[in-house]
Amino acid sequence: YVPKEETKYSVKIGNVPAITYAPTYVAIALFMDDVGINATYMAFPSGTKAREALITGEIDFASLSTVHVPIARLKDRPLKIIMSLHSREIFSLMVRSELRDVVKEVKDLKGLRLGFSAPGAGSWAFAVYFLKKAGLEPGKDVEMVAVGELSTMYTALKTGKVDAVIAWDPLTTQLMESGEAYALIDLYDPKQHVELLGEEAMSQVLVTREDFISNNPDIVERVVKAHRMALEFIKKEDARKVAEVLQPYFKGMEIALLEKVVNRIKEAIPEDGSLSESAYYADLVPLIEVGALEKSVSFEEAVDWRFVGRRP
Amino acid sequence: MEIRRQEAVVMNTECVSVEGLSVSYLSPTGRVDALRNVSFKLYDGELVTIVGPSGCGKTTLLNAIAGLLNFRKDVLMSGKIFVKNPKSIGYVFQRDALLPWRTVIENVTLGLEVRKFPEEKRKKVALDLLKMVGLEGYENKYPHELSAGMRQRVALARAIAYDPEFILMDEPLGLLDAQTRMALQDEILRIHMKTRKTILMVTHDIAEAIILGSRVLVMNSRPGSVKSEYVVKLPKPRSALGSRLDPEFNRLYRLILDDLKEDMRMGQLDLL
Amino acid sequence: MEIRRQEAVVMNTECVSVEGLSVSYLSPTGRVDALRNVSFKLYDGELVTIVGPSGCGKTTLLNAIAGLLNFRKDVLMSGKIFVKNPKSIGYVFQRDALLPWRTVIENVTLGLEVRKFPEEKRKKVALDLLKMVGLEGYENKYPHELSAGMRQRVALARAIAYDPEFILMDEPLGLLDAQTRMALQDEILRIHMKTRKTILMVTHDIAEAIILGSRVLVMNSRPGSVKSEYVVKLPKPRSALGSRLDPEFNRLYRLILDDLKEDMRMGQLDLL
Amino acid sequence: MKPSTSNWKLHVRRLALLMMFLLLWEALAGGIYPLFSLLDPFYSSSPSRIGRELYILFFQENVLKDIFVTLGEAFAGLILGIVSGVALGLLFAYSELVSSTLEPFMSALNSIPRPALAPLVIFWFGIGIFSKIFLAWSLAFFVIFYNTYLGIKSIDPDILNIMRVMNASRLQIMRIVILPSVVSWIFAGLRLSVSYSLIGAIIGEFVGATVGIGYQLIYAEGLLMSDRLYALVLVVAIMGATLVELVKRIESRFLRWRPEIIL
Amino acid sequence: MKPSTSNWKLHVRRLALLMMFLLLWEALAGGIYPLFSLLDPFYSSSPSRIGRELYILFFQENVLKDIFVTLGEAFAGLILGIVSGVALGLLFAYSELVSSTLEPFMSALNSIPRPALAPLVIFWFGIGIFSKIFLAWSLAFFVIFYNTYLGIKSIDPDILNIMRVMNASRLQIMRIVILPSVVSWIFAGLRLSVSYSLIGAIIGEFVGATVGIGYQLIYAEGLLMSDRLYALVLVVAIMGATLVELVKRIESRFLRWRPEIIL
Ligand SMILES: Nc1ncnc2c1ncn2[C@@H]1O[C@H](COP(=O)(O)OP(=O)(O)OP(=O)(O)O)[C@@H](O)[C@H]1O
Ligand SMILES: Nc1ncnc2c1ncn2[C@@H]1O[C@H](COP(=O)(O)OP(=O)(O)OP(=O)(O)O)[C@@H](O)[C@H]1O
Ligand SMILES: [Mg+2]
Ligand SMILES: [Mg+2]
Repeated sequence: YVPKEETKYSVKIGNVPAITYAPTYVAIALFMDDVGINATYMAFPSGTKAREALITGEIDFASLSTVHVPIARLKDRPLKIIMSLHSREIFSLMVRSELRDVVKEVKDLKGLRLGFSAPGAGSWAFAVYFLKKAGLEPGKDVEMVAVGELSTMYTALKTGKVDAVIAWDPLTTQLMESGEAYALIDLYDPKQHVELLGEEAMSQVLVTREDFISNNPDIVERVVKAHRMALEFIKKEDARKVAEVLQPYFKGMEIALLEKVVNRIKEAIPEDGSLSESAYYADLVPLIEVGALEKSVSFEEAVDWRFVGRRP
Repeated sequence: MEIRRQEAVVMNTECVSVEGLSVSYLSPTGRVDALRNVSFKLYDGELVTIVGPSGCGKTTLLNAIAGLLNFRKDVLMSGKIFVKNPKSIGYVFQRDALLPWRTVIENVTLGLEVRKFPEEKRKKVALDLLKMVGLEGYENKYPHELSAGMRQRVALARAIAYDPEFILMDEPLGLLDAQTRMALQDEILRIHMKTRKTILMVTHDIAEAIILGSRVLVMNSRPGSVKSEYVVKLPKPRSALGSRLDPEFNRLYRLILDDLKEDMRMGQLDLL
Repeated sequence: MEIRRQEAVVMNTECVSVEGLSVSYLSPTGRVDALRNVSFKLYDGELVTIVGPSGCGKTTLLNAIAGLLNFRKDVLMSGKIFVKNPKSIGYVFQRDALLPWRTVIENVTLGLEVRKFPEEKRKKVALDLLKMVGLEGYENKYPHELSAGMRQRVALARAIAYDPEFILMDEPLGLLDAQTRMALQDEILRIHMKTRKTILMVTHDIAEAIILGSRVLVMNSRPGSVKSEYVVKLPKPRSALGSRLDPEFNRLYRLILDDLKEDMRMGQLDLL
Repeated sequence: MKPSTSNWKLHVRRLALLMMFLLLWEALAGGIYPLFSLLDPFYSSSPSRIGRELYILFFQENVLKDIFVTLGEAFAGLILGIVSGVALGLLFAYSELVSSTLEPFMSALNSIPRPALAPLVIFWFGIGIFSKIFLAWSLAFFVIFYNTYLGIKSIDPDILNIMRVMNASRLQIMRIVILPSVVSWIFAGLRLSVSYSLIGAIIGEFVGATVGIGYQLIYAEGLLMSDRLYALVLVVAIMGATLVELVKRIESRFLRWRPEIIL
Repeated sequence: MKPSTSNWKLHVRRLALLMMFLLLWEALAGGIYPLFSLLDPFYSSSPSRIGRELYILFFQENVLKDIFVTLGEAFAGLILGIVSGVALGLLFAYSELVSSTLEPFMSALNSIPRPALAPLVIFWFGIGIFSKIFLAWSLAFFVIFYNTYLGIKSIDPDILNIMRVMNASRLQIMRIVILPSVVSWIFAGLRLSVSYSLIGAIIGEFVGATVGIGYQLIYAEGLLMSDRLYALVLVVAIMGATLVELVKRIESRFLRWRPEIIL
């Protein structure tokens, strides 16, 4: 353990409640104090709102999907990725169990309805990407429905209002556990990940503003440190223990389910949060390909690797 | 009470009978006994008038007979009220109660509309009546464009229009000038002669009460009750101007005025 | 016109003067000429009464003098109106216009409140006036709990309460029974004698007009104008009952009634 | 009632005001003299940027389709809201038993934040047009309901009495007295309901939509297109204002009998 | 005004209705006889599940703090809404020039879907308490504004006239006549505004929050906890109903002078 820091700083960290942000939760729960940070946590109903709050300076850090940073940079909002929190893309293409015999691969979705959260969000970009890869024209061959966040997504799938969804955890795990849906694409499966995106992705990242970095490099340093300790903790400890740490943030969720999800994502927790150029572009390509981004934003521009180091 | 119901015997059926009627208003500001133990009868075809001091319960009595007090929660009522044909009542309210969003003619035809008369029939009746009350040419005005007296005349026309068997009138001519008033008194007499409707009319004008009524009921106040009854034996046909010259008119006028004055002396207004 | 302004010469200052006043209402349903070329004067301390057929423009005239027509967009006015002290006017409206959410006493004290009198003073004045109009004990009732005549008396008390120099009255006693009415006529006479206020009063009761007024203005209708003026030479102090016995009263009564009747014959109501 | 010149003046006044506002905005955003710019045009946009976006929306992307879809949903919700609001308002006014018992439940229902209802709405109504109509209705209904109900309580009792004396049936009383009396209250409610039904439809489009202004709005928000966001908000605002003006036209027909008040 | 027995009966009636509804719900969700279950408890939840969740919320998680925070925001927005709504309503009623010119702009503003404003609200007000108060205000304001404005138009002109004759100042006319006359309209508006200010505060919390019912809702939704979602919605509904009942208590004091109408 690192000795407790003398001076304390107060920062605000926000995200959309999701287990893929486990490193942030663990960092807040266990390590922020040690590095001398007084962290206030803020919840947002969608990544776009968290991103807006970060841009306007209402919060100092956000754990976000990578997609938000290049989108913001193209609009001259200088956000910077300072650390990777997840080395797999989180999305899965889940199909209703009733269609198990009909839909065996992505191109069988032709004529059906696919739900995603909202246009402009990561799930939308990947929905389009998956379809295009399979030679389908989104909107034409497959009806694209914006169904909002997880609970509406779940309802829409279960009631048959959509036939498939681009889901993320805990929905993915829950659907698989209950057998209500099966995964047509599951990026937690290393094989599929390699096939679609390559070895590694950089799907969830810790983000702050450029001006915040230049004004408070010390604070950024400390927050990153706490996150790295959290990564280590999650990697090292068993899922049960991690789940127990997370539980206060996921009140009302069964510890067993939490444990399962932790187990599932553990694989994707990066060693040290270092920033890989190839992983970054792996995530960017689909976004550009589907037109969510007008043009590419270079690794150098989107990322500040001074705190965790860079890899090719 | 003076000579009682002499003409009454020649008439046959009771049209209205009120027996031991008491009415109290309950309100957050206290209870008010408006009527106590009021009893009287009206026979078919009679025109009876009521006079009494302000606030003695005349309007309350008319409302009770019209059945309107049943729609209130804050009223205590006891006693019996019989009305021969409660579905065929006309009522000229003291405050005109015209429907402000309806034109004059639409107000007058209200009762006919309720009784589902055809459009042209309604219009014809209404125009005749508006002419009678001197409001020709005003049929398409809205009530707020009329003077108070004009509104009152519209209300009178409205109550007669659908030809009810029994008409209650609460000071129907109170806001009219002497001249218009006499003209309409004659009109009421004419209608009554012709159709033999039963009419119960409240008025503050003792002369009007005598000229129109076959009987005059005098009420006293706090709580209100019928104090005396005067049978008016003026020759028929009567008229607003002519009947005034009859010595009987003068005799009754004095009697009723004294009767009212007596009440006043014991009552709330002791200024004379 | 009969003998003109004889008493008037002994009075000094003009309190109100109306010259060539014409008023028309413009409404979507058409234009109505309510007054045409009305001229008259009121001198300080006079009590003048107005009679005229229903709808001839009496209320319009009073509203014009009170300055209320200026607040309407649909009125065309021409001519001159002078009021000596327009800030000290009292007005008894024809429809009582009580504030329904205020109790009786709060209604009576309204003018005093506007003039920022202290609370106790207001209360004292109001209670005295309520006693005068026979409504002792009703001070905490709401207007909807009163009979029509009682409301009218509250409105009368309200208009007097703040001691205005000049009082307009639009049939202030129209809804009262003969007895209460006479009592209040005497009361008005008494107040007028004592305070020498200037009063302009509209009434439908010719007797009332004569007994109270030092002059009686008679209006005719369509469009309304002052047709004649009668100076009343009854001895003072007058009283509601006593003055009726004077032969002068009878003479004037006949004259004015005929005057009105004439208008009627040419006017809208041709039933007599 | 008023001559057309005054109407003409009115429009000029409105336009002048709008122009002034737009000019000021443009100036503050640096669109007129770039050095003088107090507002960051990213967040505050500027009339010229919004104008360009509107051009794109209308001439390149056919936003009209979205407008009509949203209008249709809002209109359906509004009509249902009026009908059910008036009906339930009447029921509440007629039956003391119903109203006293159910009143707290009504206010409870109206307090539910509609966006939080989204998962349930999808469950009940799917993601088609019905969920949008439902949300539009759920916002339009309560205003009409309360205004009808409370409007009835302020009817002149004497006018009810005259109908009773004439032996009018309940239905006749309703048609002849109650409905005309509450018309002014209903129209007061409509000014709000019209806007609310639009909002409801758009909130509905935030979940489960493929088309409509709401869909366009989340799209613009997701891709951080603030000019477009402003442009779309403007489109909605103009839609609302236009509809309310329409309602006022209709109202003035109904309330012609009422004397004008000048303060 | 009514004897307490009838009040007692009323509460029994309400409770009985509520119980019946809850029992039916529980039964349909299979909570009473598991084989007879028509509703999937995931999206329809059930009273017993909600009850358990409420227990957790109140006794293990101190949701009271969230309730008070949200209430505080809503209340602040409501008060501001009342004050500004009445003030602007008066201004509109007094000045024909202002009202005729600005009316369409008011309805345009009111038609803006508040949730879509989120990005702009963050920019203008941050995500502290002010953004919540602003949204609560933005919903509460318009109802009060329109009701005040239209209420004034239905004042009895004779009552205004009597004040003028008495030479009352504008301020006195406002205090003595106009405000009391529009009280019934304002209260009609309050029944809606109270609910809307709650909704506004919660939508404000959706913009980003650290505490409050909206914060709890975001969580429940993000983590797919439908029972908790229901429980929270219920909490909001009860808050709304309680506040509206409170408003009605106050209203009955103000409107004591008004005769009751029976249809
Ligand atoms: N709604 C009410 N609530 C309480 N008291 C009432 C109500 N209506 C009338 N009263 C009281 O009942 C009594 C009789 O009133 P009513 O209106 O019947 O008198 P009235 O004889 O018609 O008087 P007027 O000649 O002045 O019209 C009065 O004392 C009045 O105060
Ligand atoms: N607001 C209005 N709009 C249009 N016309 C009106 C309006 N008010 C009054 N009038 C018309 O003006 C004329 C005079 O009305 P006014 O009320 O002055 O009569 P009045 O002499 O007071 O009658 P009454 O004795 O019946 O009270 C009437 O013909 C009436 O129809
Ligand atoms: Mg009466
Ligand atoms: Mg008049």
